[in-house]
Amino acid sequence: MSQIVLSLGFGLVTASILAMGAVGFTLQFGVTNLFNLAFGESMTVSAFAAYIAHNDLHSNMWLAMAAGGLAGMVLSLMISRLIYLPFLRRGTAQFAMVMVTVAVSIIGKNVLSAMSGSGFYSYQLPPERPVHVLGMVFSPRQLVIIGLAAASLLGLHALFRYSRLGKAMRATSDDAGLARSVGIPTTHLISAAWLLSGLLAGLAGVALAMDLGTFDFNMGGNFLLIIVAAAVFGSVGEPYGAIAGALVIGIASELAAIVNPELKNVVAFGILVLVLLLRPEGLISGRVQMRAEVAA
Amino acid sequence: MSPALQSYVATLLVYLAVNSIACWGLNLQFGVGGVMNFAFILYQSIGAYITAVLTLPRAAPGVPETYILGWHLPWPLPLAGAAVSGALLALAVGSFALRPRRRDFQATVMLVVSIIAATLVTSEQGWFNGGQGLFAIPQPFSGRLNLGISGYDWFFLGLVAVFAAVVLFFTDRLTGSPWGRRLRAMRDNAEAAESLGTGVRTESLKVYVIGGAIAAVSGGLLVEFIGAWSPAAWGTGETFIFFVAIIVGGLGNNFGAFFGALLVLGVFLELPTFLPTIGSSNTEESVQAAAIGVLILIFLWWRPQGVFPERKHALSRFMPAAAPEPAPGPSQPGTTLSVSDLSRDFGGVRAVDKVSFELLPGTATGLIGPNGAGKSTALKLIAGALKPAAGQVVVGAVNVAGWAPHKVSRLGVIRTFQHTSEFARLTVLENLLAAAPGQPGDSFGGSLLGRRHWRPRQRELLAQAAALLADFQLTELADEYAGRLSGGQRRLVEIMRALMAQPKILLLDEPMAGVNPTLRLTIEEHLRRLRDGGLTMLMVEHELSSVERVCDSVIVMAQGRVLATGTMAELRSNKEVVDAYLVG
Amino acid sequence: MQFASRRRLYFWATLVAASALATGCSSSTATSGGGSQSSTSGNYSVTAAVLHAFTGQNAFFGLNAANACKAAAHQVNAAGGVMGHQLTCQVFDTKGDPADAVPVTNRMLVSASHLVMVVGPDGNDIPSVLPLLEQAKVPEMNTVGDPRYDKQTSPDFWRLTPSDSTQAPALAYYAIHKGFTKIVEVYTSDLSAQTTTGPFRTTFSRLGGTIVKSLTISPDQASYQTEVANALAAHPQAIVGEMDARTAATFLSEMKQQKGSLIPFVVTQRATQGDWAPAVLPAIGAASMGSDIFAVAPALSSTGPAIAGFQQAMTAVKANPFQLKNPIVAATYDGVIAFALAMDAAKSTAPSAYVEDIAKVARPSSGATVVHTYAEGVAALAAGKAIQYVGASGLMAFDPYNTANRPYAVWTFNPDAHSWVMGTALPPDAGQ
Amino acid sequence: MPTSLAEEGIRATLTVEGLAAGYGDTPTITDVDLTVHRGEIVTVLGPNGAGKSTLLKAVLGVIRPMAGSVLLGDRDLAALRSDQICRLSVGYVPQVRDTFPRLTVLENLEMGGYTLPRKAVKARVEAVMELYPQLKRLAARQGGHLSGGERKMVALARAMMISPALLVLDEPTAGLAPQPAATLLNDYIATLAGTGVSLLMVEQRAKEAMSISDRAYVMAGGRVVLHDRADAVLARPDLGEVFLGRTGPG
Repeated sequence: MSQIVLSLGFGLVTASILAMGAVGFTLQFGVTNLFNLAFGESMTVSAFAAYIAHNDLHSNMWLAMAAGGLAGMVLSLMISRLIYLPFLRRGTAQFAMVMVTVAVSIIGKNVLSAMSGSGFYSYQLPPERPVHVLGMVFSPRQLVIIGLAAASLLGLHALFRYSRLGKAMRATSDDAGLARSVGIPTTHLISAAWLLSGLLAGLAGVALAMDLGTFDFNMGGNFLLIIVAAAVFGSVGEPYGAIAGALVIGIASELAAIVNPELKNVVAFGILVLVLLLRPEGLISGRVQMRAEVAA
Repeated sequence: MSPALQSYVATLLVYLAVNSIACWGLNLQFGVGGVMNFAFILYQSIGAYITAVLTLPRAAPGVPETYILGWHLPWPLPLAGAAVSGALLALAVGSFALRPRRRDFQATVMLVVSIIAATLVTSEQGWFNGGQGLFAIPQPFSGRLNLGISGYDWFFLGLVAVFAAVVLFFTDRLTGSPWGRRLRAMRDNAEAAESLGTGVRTESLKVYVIGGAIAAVSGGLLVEFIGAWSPAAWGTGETFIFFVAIIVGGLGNNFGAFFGALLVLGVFLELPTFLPTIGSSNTEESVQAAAIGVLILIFLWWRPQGVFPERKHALSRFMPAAAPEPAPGPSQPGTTLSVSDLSRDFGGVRAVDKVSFELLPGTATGLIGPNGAGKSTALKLIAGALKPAAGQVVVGAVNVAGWAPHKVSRLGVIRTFQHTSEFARLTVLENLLAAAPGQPGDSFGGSLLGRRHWRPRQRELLAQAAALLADFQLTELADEYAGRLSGGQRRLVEIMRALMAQPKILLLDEPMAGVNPTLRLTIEEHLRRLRDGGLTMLMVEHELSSVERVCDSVIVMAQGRVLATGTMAELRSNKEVVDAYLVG
Repeated sequence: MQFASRRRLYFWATLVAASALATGCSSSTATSGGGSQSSTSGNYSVTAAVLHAFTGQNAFFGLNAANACKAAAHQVNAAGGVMGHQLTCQVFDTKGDPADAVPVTNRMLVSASHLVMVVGPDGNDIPSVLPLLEQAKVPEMNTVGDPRYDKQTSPDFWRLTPSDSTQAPALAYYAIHKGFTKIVEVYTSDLSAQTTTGPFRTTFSRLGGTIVKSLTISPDQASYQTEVANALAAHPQAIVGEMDARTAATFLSEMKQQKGSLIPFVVTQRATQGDWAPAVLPAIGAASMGSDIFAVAPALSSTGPAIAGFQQAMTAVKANPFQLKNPIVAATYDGVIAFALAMDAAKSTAPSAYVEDIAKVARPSSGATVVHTYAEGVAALAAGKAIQYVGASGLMAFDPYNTANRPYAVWTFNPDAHSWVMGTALPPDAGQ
Repeated sequence: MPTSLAEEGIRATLTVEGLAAGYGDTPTITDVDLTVHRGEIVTVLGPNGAGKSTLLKAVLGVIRPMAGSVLLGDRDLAALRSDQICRLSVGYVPQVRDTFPRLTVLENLEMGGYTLPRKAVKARVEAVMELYPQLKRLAARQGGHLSGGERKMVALARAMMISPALLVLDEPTAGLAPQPAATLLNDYIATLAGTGVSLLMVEQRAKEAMSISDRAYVMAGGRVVLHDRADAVLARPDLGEVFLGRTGPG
């Protein structure tokens, strides 16, 4: 029993990171209908940006994380404006768009590899005294990551619920044509969604790099699939579904580790396959918006 | 050539052949069938593993190597086993991975399956010796031939070339057959294909299984050549290399797939190693890989159809030139369609509310009413595109309420779409042929029997199509891609396509929208002739003059209900009906 | 149509031009072994091909082997080359993929001029590459641990480091020796880990130890918290096993975070590979890295002219500092020199002629002159003496199946010098 | 408050001249002239497919006119996107997809006021709620979960958020039962004209629409076939034929 509680706690840490990533992934899907397989590279770039801020410029780790978030935003906006949008405007088919994102991912990963070499990087954070909470064990940093994830997801919730920007983004995602007719400049709102998704990618990337201890150019790519899995699990485009997906996959894989750590992936992905078997469009079957409207 | 150089050349050619086979398999799945198989490398791999364990003898005790089977079968049985295993795996995976309708969702599921499989194969040492993989797999006939160093490589190249030729012949036959046409139609517009009797999930599964078997054979040949296989040989990323190959080469074109295999796998991955070293070895490799990414972007931007685009199947030259036969009537008389208490709601709003009517063979019925009255919804409910909440749809004596659209259409209930739904990358003529049922080559087996098997029937159909095209004045455009036509022309294609489908009950959703007045008359003429030939017809149309000219009786719907039924003249004097239009 | 065919023409033209360019450049790929380039004109140089993964997760194999080869070539060339021929090292990337390795190997056989030996390949590639090398009769040297090669009979296969089947007993021996009788066994589910676990279990329980828990973990996970908790819950005296660099970094840092400190980790020679310390050190900190990690890896001569020559040559080819004290790099370096000496002994650079002499020049035998450097060896051979080469990696006695079974030592990490330091040498038959 | 053209007192709010528009390369409507004066309700009638919706889309910048001009006051709308046109004080109530389905009613209204200064929105929402008191009860419901009549009211209220100079309504009563349709037209739309807003409306329920309109245009086959005062149009005996099967009035 106590082991299950313990693992729940560990799963919570993983789930927090996954949730930030999955919500970021699902967010830009919701607004742009694009299955962005280059999302992982945004995470890696952010982890490196934070590395430069923390290890080279000696900033505080949390400031460095902010720098990582910023890097994620800039990169995300750049990729969407320079590559994805032109392709979408051309009316590139859905399958081809997936290949476009794959190409961007390949380019990103290899440019990173050429720049960083094959070595490993680490924030070299000093050890901390573990904290016991309700039978679970966390390091203070992990508590901060959980808090940060909770805060950013709540912030996102608040943004979408209470701010004009957030509501306008939801309106754009709901019906871009109608949004334009009430005076919402939808192209700017779509950029805002990319920025936000980049920010989440950045935070998730830095948090993941912190949690892993060390990272290299491959980090984001390695974890992309589990993030996509969480997003697909909760129906792509549905932020709350993505959070649910992150929690299920994060916790399930830790619980699986109690029984057979070798099959962590198999269990996590097996759940995904099962969900898709029962509900082919994911947990919350969202309506799928026409991409053409976004491109127009 | 020195023996070493000969070996090298032979090796490259073997790889080219093996990769071409794989690319043809993927091209069949994705280029022809539209199935985005992101687990492709898994099928190559299962073929390699199964070939290995069928070739190898049972693992000797004491040797630190474990694997299943170990049947020590003579060549070429292991390859046959590989094909079967690839097909079975594809059947298993496809039966659930093809469930989501969105193709990128399907792709994600397949990617996930591929990763799960890699994890399992690596950790389950008992299957294929885990992470270390299998080695010392004997090459076919290697003990019995004495061909020298490079001689065997040439011999093996010969073997692979035979397989490649067979696979090419086989895939070309499939692609060029009526069945291949059906698959391409499904690729272009799944919904429309479904309305013409294609079971999209079943056909996708078939092409997935065939492609899986071909991929497995390619893997089997590869493992016979290199003698070893392990998880390191099939990283998930390798799938994308195959995708790059067929996209660059040209989707739907077997020569393009071959060229892609040559370019991406042969030239692009081999060539950089000849380039002078810049920086560290790692940097150099990264730059090369990044260049592959750039290549993909360049191709998708400037030449999305690939170097060798899909070949246009220009069939007009086979059409009988002179004296077109009279336009086809339905081969069998129509069927009674009776609808009773049909209902469906959307989010609390009753779109169709207890609608009942009966249509008899040889009659044409109009379905009119103000916008939002539920006319199109009713049509979709009859055709199976939407599932009714309640009520019956009886075709002849069969209640088809809740049936899948392709099953309904196989009873002869053919529907056209409100928004044009042509198969964009098929020619006009192919659009017509794709709809015709009862083609001997319109199945996996039939397509394999070759042209001689299905050509007679196709000739008949070509004659029918020629007559239709002449009537609709589209003969000139027979070989044009349907996607390139104007809106009105596409509408005509859709109507001709529906007529080719030998309907017993024809459901038309605004057939006159966007059609000029002259052509309207032609369409009306056709519809009348079909009606007189015994067809049952239901037509949703806003152009009431056309309704009047074609339809015997007219059903008026408003707010989901049937408001009135009668001839147009009767309705015009019916106050309630006029009010429905004027008042609501 | 006209338009399309013209485009097609451009395409082919570009393709042809590109391939012409490629063939033109292909002759310039050989990289020199560094050092003195005193080859007399008209005399050709001979090639050692470094056939390894240079990209992907196993790229460090290639980087280690390439520098070892270059350093050895530097030594050989400084002493006048092999029978007057300069030795050069040329790199071929297998990408760590057995399927990709085959055409690469064939290309190597074509393009390497006067190919006399192959350095590599690694465990992933050797199953598909070895048959080609046997066919071409080119001897290769490797450091793979795969026990399937323990009884192999190919004359072209030369394993410079012991099999995993002897490493595992050494691991068990050391754990018991250190007093760790109650341990948790942790392996990542990858290639070499799987070959170690079986023999380890047998030996460890034979020596009286208890494995309280045995975990096989999947590599590249976001967290191993549960696995760590699981391991710690069994209260072991030590963790024994093998993990790749990335997994070890995450696993150990999480252990440190949960427990506040590390429990001793007795790890295979995987830890001494180039990527391990750079990944793990920052994750767990210098203090833990120095005091809690014990790597059981082949022993290296700690002093003497052999190691001095090795380190001097490595420095000359600008090798990474950690490679200077790495047993695998040293073994590879010794392998290249032993092969070169075998050529001198056979008075031929033809592989078929000198393979017989590889074992002879390294074999301990009465009456043989022990030499520590290539120059000494050439001089002794010139004087007509039988030699025994004892290089930087110490004694390299090949068994009848061409595996050099060497003694193991315990290596610990010195954070200040940023390198592994050899400690206690284990008896040659440790755990056997 | 944005300076609305209504306040500037320009006589004709909307002037459409020689307009041709459509999809692809063939125009669906040709040579359409139309004006809406300040405070006027102008209704466009016509059978399905007559080109009414196309006309509205061209006016609103959803599709680009192929020929002719669309002037709001003296400002040419032809080159503007729909979000820019909205900022010129043009409100729009679409026929279908008229509300944001996953936004609450309150949020729908707030989005209607997107172009207003932030501070003004709250007051304006309250003002609009006063106009349509039933909305208070529905404020927290999602747009997609409303009945047709409620949704239309929300759409109308949302369009009123900017106090538009011109309000464009595309078949506001389509799909509504007679009672809610009548309420919508008589109680909500008719009263708007009194507030100084000009209305351009496409409607199928000719009788009821005429009763609240000042003038009407009848379209058929992509052209304006009849233009007169509303009561005069309704009095035409051949009106039914225009709708049910003839392509033009006698």
